[in-house]
Amino acid sequence: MFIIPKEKEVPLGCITPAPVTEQTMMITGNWREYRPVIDQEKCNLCMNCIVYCPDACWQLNEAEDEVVWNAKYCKGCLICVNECTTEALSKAYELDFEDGVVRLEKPF
Amino acid sequence: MASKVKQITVWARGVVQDKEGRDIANGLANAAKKEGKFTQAFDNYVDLPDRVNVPLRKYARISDEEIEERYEYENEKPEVVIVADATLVKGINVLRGMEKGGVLVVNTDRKPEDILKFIPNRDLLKAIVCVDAKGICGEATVDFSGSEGGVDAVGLGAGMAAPILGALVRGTNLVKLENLAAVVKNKEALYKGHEQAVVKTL
Amino acid sequence: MAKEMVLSGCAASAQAAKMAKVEVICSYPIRPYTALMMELAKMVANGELDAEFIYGEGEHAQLSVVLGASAAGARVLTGSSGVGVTYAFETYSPIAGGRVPVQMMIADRALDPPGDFGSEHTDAMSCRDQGWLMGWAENPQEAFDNCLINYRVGEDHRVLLPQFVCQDGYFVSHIPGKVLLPDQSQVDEFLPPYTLPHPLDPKHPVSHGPQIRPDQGTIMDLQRAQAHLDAPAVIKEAIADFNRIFGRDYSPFVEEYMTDDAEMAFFIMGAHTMTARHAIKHLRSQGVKIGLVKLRFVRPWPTQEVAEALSKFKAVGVVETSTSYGGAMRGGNLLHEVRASLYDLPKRPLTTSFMAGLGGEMVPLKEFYYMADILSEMIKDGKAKKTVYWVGFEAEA
Amino acid sequence: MAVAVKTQNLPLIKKIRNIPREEYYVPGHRTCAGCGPALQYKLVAKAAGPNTIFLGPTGCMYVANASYLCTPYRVPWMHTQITNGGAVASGVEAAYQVLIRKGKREGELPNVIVMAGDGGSVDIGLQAMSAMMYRNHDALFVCYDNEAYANTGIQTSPTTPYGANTTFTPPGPAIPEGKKLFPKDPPQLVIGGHPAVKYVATASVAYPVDLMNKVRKALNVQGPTFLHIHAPCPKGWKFNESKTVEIAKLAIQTGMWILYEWENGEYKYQHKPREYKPVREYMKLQGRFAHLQEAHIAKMQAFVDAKLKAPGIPVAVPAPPPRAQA
Repeated sequence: MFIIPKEKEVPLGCITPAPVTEQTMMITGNWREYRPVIDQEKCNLCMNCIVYCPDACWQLNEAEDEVVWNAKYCKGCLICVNECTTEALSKAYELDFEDGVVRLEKPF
Repeated sequence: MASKVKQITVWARGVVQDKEGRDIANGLANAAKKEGKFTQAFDNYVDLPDRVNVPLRKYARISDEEIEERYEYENEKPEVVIVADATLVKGINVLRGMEKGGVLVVNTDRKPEDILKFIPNRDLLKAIVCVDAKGICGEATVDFSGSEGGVDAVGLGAGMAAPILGALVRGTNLVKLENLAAVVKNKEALYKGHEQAVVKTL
Repeated sequence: MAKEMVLSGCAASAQAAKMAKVEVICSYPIRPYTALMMELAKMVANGELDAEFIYGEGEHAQLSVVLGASAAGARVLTGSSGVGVTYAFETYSPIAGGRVPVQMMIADRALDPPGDFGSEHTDAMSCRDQGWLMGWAENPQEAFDNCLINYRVGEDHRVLLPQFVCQDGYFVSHIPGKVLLPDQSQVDEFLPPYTLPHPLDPKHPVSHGPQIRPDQGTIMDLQRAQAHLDAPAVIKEAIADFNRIFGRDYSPFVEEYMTDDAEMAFFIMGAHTMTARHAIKHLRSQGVKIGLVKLRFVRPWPTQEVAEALSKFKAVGVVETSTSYGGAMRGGNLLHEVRASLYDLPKRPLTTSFMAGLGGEMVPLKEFYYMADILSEMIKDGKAKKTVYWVGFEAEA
Repeated sequence: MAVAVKTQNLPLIKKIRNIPREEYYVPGHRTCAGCGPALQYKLVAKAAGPNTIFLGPTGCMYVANASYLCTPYRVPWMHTQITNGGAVASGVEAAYQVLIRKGKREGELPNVIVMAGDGGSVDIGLQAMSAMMYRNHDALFVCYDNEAYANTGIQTSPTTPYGANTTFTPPGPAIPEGKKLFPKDPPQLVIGGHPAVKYVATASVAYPVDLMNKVRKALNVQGPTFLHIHAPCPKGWKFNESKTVEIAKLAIQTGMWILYEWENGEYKYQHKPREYKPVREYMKLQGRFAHLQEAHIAKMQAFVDAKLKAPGIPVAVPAPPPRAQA
């Protein structure tokens, strides 16, 4: 009866599916001015970066016994760098990297 | 949108550059008003409330005639795009909607080439202007008095917005430098930005 | 076998909720609806009804509690009156927009100031545009029936809307009348168990109510508008089943009385319909060709049925028991919608409205005779002198 | 025959290494870089696990997380009005009690958690929160305290500290300290008047294991529980977003925040410093206190000194002069 353009669709009652491991409709990797860089040699797996990241962008790779960074969602707050106990983490300017390009049409 | 309205879009990062972004848009509009133009400057409401680091848009419009689209709240076809934090070019198609012959102004201490490599649709540009606004006047001013429709209490162009506005005059003829100087608080930074800007014509 | 009892509207509604096997109830005291909760509390205490009975800390909380419970998958009931209805106002739109089919029984009461405890429809009518189903009962029997009918319609997955099930305070809520209590098996046949397409359930996680952009806002409005477009067919279906199972003869939207050869009619809803019927009977004996059209649902407003029912008269008097200060008709709310319903007809009856029973004052037979006189005069003059008569307070008698 | 309603028993976490890997508050939300409330949400959700339902009163943790038709909540979540988190949670819990009892839902009673900001807890949401506590619902009410109405652009709330610059308490020549009032004490509000409540605790994003164990203890208790979680807000407090945890730690080291548990009437303290640093150390890192004069900082120090004696003991705060004299 009504024509609703795809980009304006809202599910009935605004009830949306729950995400499973990440919310792909809200990629936040384009928020970063700086990114954390890890020196795996210095990392003693203190877990601080994992527990203190508000965006759950550090996870433990149990198999490799190392921490893994999620570039797709990291907003570059650098709490992890600040809380790192072994100086394994440092900050680096985002334009120094070719990777990590998101380039959305709109901010969200 | 009538073609006579020039649209200017400012991209900035939430909270840390919210005021600077708004100051750029307001500075442009206020200076253009001094030249007898019809103007408009406003926040993108959908990008608010702003969060630390979130990409957000501020808009200005300049026209020789009365702006009829006052309540169309997005700039669909910007002629000039200002990027207050250079890293935004990796995250956003900042030239979205631009027609061929536009100008990009970037706050960065890097060279135009370093920025352009992150802009796949750079053929739309006739010029890119780079200015190290942070180098000229330090960190951005964080202040909320002018947010959510409030009136700014710190002063327009007290910080990073001033050199960026100065640089803008080098790449566009939107407004005259002296008219910007009349509305911007940190005039020294404005002039420095104007002098130190690097323009690359494409 | 159906059992005949004499019950107040409050007690009848409680019986209906019990037979609907309501699972979460939230109370807060305010006259005159309170007895609904008193009755339910007894049933829960006596073990006749297995439900959670929650003492809300106010009407806003009542609606919030049942919203949560209904979204989690329980059939719920709450209720209120007067300023209690308006205190909860914030919750009405999110409940309807979230498509959570809670039921709220309203026993009307005048709004303050000052503290008038009489019945007036303004409390509920002030909330009519939030997307809820809304209708009035004339007597305790209809209060009982409407509870079941509204659960069935509101919970239907083609509708999924909350329901204001209204009755006039005191007149219906307190004055006992005959109520046929059906067998539980009849109720079970009519009313399927409550299900929600996406309840709050950790086994099937969903998010209810994230933010949307302004350009998507219209879609949420459109959804509710669509539900009200879809509801009439479901209401008709439900009423047909109700009449078949319970042996009643309800019309879904408008009911007519002595309208076959009538030149004029009252348009009315709620308790005073009964008095109006008696007035018509007496007027008929004096040769006045008058009838009555009773409205059963204010939302969705039955535009076509109202137009069809009223178009055959020369004059229609809309009896208003709610206020719309400064409104187009300078009186109540119903005439706005009645005139709008008639607007597209090639031939429209003359219409006016009568403010009657505001604040809960009585509307005796003689007031209906007065209204009939005005309608006769309108037919004679070929026009309505004004859009509203404040019955009992007009300078020209 | 009614089915017995079973509840969960979540084991406590011994070390940071044992924190569960699974995320229930997943990446992809529009909260600030370095957001303290988002960090505590992640930790609370992790501690609570999959059998959980979150109710989200309006505030940053609604608007920023649920921006534009998507949410980061892997478990069921529903928005509530800022006013009624406690009431909606009451309804959800009641529904599960009756649905499980009637055999319509299987399994253990889910964790029902209200995730409310300070405004949604002890300002406009106080009535619903208190009623949930009074009615003995088996639900956890979390007040994540970022000490302001942050979503609307940093306005004062009842937990905003004395002397803070917010957009409703801007400092000016007539009111040099900005905010003149001293804050409410949320856990004491709960402890003081709700006999059904057996467990109340304060927590901080600075001590995640402590925080998560308090969440689990609260969820294991049958009945209403309350957690008051300190969640620094880089936007509202005006500090660099990398310092969220550092500032949270400083709050505890200066006595601006006290970590304690109140269990069946007994107080227990956690991470209590041997010696407190001056509050200045905490305040100087935050732009919201930048305008304060020495006398104001001394007033704050006196307030904290009095509060440190013990939770629940009334602290004398300098009352503002009557308006007529002011």
